[in-house]
Amino acid sequence: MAHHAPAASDHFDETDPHGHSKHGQHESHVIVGPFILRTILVVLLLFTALTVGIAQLEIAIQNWFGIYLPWWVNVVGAMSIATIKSILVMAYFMQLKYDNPINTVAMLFCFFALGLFLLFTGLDLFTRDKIYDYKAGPVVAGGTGAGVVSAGGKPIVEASKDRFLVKLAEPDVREAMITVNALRHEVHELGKLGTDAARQAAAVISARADYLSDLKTIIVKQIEPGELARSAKHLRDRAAELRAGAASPAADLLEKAAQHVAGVNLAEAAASYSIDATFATLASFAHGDHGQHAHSGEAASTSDRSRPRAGLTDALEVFGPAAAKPQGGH
Amino acid sequence: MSGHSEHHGSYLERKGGMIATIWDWATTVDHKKIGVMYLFAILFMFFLGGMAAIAVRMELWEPVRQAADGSFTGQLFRPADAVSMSEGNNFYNRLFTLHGAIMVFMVIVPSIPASLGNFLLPLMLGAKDVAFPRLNLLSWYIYVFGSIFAVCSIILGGVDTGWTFYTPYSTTTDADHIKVVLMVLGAFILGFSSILTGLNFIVTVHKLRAPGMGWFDMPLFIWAIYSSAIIQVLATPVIGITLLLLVFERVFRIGIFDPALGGDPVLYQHFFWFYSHPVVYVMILPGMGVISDVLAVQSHKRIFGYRAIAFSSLGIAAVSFIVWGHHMFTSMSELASAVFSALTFLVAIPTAVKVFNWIATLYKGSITINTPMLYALIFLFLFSIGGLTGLPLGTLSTDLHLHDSYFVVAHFHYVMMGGTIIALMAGIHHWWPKMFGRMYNETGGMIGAIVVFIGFNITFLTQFLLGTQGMPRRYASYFDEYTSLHQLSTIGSWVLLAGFLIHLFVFLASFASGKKAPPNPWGGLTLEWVATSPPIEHNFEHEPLVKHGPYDFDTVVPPHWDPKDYPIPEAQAGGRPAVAHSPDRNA
Amino acid sequence: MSSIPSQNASKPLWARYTHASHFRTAAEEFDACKLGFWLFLTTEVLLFGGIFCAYFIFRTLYPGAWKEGSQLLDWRFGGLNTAVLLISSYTMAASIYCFQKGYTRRAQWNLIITLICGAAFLFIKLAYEYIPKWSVGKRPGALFDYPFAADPHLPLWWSVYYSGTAIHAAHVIIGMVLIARVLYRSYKGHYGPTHYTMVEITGLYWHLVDLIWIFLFPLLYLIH
Amino acid sequence: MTVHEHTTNPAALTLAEGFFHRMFFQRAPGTANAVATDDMYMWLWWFCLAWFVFLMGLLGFFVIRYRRRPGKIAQTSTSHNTPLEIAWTVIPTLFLVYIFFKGFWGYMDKVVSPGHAIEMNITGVKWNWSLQYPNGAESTYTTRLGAKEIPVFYMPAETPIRLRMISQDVMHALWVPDFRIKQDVLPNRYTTFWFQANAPSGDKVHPMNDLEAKGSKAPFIAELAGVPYEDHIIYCAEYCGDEHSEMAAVIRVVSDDAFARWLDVIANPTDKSPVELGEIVWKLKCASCHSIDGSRNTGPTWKNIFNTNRRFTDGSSAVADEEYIRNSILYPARQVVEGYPNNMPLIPLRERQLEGVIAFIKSLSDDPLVRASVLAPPAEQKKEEGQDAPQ
Repeated sequence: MAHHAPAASDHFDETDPHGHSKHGQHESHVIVGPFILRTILVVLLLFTALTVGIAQLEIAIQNWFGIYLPWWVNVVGAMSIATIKSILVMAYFMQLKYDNPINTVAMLFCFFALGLFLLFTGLDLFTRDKIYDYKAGPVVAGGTGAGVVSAGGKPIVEASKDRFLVKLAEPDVREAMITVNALRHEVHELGKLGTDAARQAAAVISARADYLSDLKTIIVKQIEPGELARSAKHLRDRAAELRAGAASPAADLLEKAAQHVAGVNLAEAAASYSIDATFATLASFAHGDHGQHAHSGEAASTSDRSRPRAGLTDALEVFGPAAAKPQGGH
Repeated sequence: MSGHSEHHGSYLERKGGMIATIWDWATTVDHKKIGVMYLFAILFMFFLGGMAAIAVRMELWEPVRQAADGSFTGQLFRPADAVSMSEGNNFYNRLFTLHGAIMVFMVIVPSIPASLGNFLLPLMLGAKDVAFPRLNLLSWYIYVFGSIFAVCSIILGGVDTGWTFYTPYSTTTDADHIKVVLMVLGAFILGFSSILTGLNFIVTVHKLRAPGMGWFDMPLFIWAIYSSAIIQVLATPVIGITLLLLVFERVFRIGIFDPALGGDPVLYQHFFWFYSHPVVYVMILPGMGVISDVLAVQSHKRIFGYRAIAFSSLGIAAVSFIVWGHHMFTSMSELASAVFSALTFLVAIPTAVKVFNWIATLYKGSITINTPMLYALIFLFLFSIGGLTGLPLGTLSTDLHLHDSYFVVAHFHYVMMGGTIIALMAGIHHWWPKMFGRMYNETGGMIGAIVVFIGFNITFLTQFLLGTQGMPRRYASYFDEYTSLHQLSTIGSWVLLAGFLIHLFVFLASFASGKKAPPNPWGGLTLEWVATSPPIEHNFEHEPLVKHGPYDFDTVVPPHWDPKDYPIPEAQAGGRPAVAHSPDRNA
Repeated sequence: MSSIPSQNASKPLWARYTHASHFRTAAEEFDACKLGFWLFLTTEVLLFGGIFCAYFIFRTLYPGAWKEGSQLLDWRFGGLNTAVLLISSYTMAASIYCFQKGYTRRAQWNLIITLICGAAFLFIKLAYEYIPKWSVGKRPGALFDYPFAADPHLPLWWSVYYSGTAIHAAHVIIGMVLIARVLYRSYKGHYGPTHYTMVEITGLYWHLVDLIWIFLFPLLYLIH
Repeated sequence: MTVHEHTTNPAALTLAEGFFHRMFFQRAPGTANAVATDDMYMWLWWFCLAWFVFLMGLLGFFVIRYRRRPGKIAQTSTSHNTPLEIAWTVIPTLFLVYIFFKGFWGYMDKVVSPGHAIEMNITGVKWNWSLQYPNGAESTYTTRLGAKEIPVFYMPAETPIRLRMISQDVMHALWVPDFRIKQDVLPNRYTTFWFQANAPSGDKVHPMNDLEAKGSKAPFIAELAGVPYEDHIIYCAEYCGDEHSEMAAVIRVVSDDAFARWLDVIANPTDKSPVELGEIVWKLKCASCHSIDGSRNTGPTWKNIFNTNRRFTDGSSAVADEEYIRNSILYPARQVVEGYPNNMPLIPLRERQLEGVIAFIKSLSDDPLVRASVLAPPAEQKKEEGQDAPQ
């Protein structure tokens, strides 16, 4: 269908002096037309949608109907679609269909070698328990942690949880979290006012709250010493601006937020926004207490498909919706 | 195609002054020059690795043990300030790693394909060059670049991981990363050189055979190079990713192979040996190809079972991908061990077929005993020992005893050195006149070969016994009961060194005052003997046309030979072409 | 190649191209280049084979970690990137078609779109996946510092994820460099209906990048 | 289990067999499975030798018979001979199939232990082996290898033993050449090694301990006095670093009931002072890296470190008090002393052993007050040389 080399030749007749004498050059060249290419693109995009759809559908029927399909449905489905897609790309985009068959042979050899690699590696690793079952499993799930400085001789996931709990207990982290909760409260109050200035002020406070509550601020880097002061100053400046524009209720609330950030009345704020519950929830997640029943013993089993993230999100919502934002990447 | 070449001088002809000549060689795309540059680089690396081997053997002269008073004696290469056993041992560990890494990655893997292969493949196919000459030059520079990485690591103090870089030792030893990372990256880069060379050869064989040369008209050397090129292309990328992951592991501690982070060290062994076992056949197959050609030419005899040898090369290449597990019988699951053991025995079959065919080739031949032929016979002797001692290693019950002992050390030296290096020596002597246009001193060469043979056997036969008696490999010190065998082995290594020094002298003498070589000193029928010695820049004056098989000695008079001096058997001569097609003679 | 007939000097470079002297015909050269490059592609597939093997082994050994890990990725970004790469693959193929037909300008635009898609892929990867994840401690191996993991083998998942996608991203960058080179040379007039080997080779490389992603996407984002 | 019933009477071997067996193995096999392995190996030896002699004989004959002579040319012969080629493909294949199965059966005997085997735990660590007996006791006996003390593991004869092995750091491999078997010891999962040692055949008899000669109360040694024994060396066969070649241990086979009596005693060791206990722990687990005489080794010396200031690779420093020593053992990677590599393994010690190590380090201090704090009690408590296993 795409073999129209002779037709193409009259196009470049005048530019190629060897056009007729050296037909051999064009025999191996194949022109795959735009129609085929576009069709293939559309098919590929459809298949992409299909494979996503199947995966989402599976989750949906689990969540809605409680039907759990065996694990291989998901794997076989996704991989067969990927295989079809890759065959299409190779056959048309890469023109393997029209090419010298030796290229196809080379590719087949390659996949064959890859298959042997997977097969025989798996043959060892998956049959370790054939004689003594204790030879199969890892001695310490997640690794021994030996020699890992940051882990101090613990599995790395455990060590990371420990570090988090230590960090939660630090006064400035605690202070930041209380502040954020207080700020959220101010945003809520501003929402009730309903004026433009209030909305503006709410946006400013929200942005600060988002910034301070960002999980990475708490988990990864320590809050810098000047950070809270800078935030307070920022809020005060905005409050002054608003006051200049004669929007005093919103400005008052901004001022109050600035006070929160500056650390005034924190104890009161902590008491009124049940911050300790937030800590308890976060700590329990880090400990894996919530994960326990979801993963009880056999996280692998197909019957257990509840999503641990849902519970975690709930916990973080107490803390503030922004906190849930960065993780999961959306 | 214009078909003309500007001048007809030999490829070795100097282009102007010193600087111009060096520039000409450094930027050449001529496969012959690249092949020769590889040859000298590899011989230099062989010298480095060999010196490390001599040092290793010297170190093992005495069964160093720390004495009760804390002092210790006899450790020859101990740093002057070393105060503890472990520092002394550490030096030995870096030494054997150096020896292994240089010999494997920089000598044996590229040895025959990159030097002789580069030089001969286009000549034997009747082509002007390999398919991608610039790529060929690139792989040479990648080789140099990778070697520099490795040498840098040595200069910085060397690594003590062993050439296998087993995790988690390689990812946790040696507090500063840079040395291990440099060595691993060096091996990674060298892999690309290997891949590109192999790829180049495959395409050349497919596309650039001279008119009239079918697949079964190719010399067996080409078949062997082709088979090993397939392995190079399919296996080397896996070591690429393995070493890359090892670098990640080392620098970021990503933990795929690190048990401290939940990874699996045996998985690393699978990754590693998926490449490193097939690569054993990258090392030995070209050697087998050299032997096939040398045996046939030097006994002036049609090779026995051409197709069997050709297909056994492909067969070995295919089976080589599914036997890697026999390096891990002591760490794999029992089922996998059994399967890999069974598959390992498969590889013995095509190898045995080759040996039988070679011996059958000698039958009723007219055997010239000269240096290449002597080396070919030495190859058969040593390689047979290497192959047969593979049986107790492939057998599960005996392997559990012999694994990681000196028996293994001896076995793979018989195969790698007794096979590949000996075949390389055979090939260098066989094609020396073609490469450099000069003959070497035959007596000197034969004496060298015999000394090497004797030295080799003294060095490594003793190690079989050490292994069965229970001497583990990679030991810096040992029990007194092994002393005499170790000392014998060390003495053998000196004899071996002496043999190679004789060869060095013979080669230098050949450059200085060798006789000018005729185009076809041994009476070969393959196309490289049609070209002049040394060949001209584009190999042939005219594109050769192939009218006979590579080993039709009983029907064809070799090119450049006087038919009077070379009567062909009456029975076969009737009605067949009596003179090889030799364009420059006919023209 | 060294001696170009003077009467051809007015013609574009591609029309003046003669094959290298060790080949018999240009067709043979083209064929050889393609075979050579396909062999190179096999090595690339096997290079990624190591990652696929690690994935295969650890997914079977620790399915809980893989399930949790895939849920921590957002299929929308993966899907978007898949679409971006597929479109770029199409424009790459279309560009070859345009060169074959002599529509140089259109071919160049196709190459530019391909480049933009490549850049978009990297941007999405970096801005929406790597940076947000890395900064909350979802990192490989010993760097892992995310306190809410349920499965103890989660760091392994991130190791496979980062090494696989990082090596793939490196290939995207190499592919973009190759495409930029082809684009530059096409402005110089190197490619036209009788000579476009390098465009085709570059295209093959770019399609391979796509091919790898076609497998990485479901493996990382969809299989749970 | 199908352990082959072999007679190991050397007199039953022919002269040649005896010669070659001795040439290859030197020492007699220590288990029935090892006897089977030797038989397999010797069978392969004769098999390979026959092939080799046949091939090389043929080669030599052809080279001499068909050497190049003036006026003589190569004779024509067939380029191939299909029946011959099939024959020399099929016949070796049949041999190989036989060899595989023979090796496979022997292998299964060597890796599958009988169900009633006694399980013991072996731990490999850079560069030491340690063993835990089924009753929880740890072997505390050592013997000298050069300057290094290597552990001695007492084992009952003619009883199947299954060793469950784990490594604390890198990979090691346990090789007992006399048993003709080795097995890798991995850091992340268990591997096994089983054997059933033959009864001690030599005339070596466990000596009286010199402590006993001094009249000291050492009942656990007395249990073994005069009992015949046989030693088998354990090697590490997987390269593991600087002292890879020093990582040895001894399996000392004694009779079944002597072992049982001895085991009862070591499970309830008589009271030792913390310093003595610490010294035992040092010998068994620490001595390969830490000296006690001030000399530098892989790790810092213990001589006189108590209460001194330690500088760490991260620039911080601390005083080496009890808490520091404790933390260094429990979390070896946290604080690494400047100038030393971060390669100390995690060595699991029980609370009493930890205290012992701390006390032992204190006893090595030059400060008389520090020493006095652990060596204060009366003279009979003072350090003794009694932990060495008799030579």
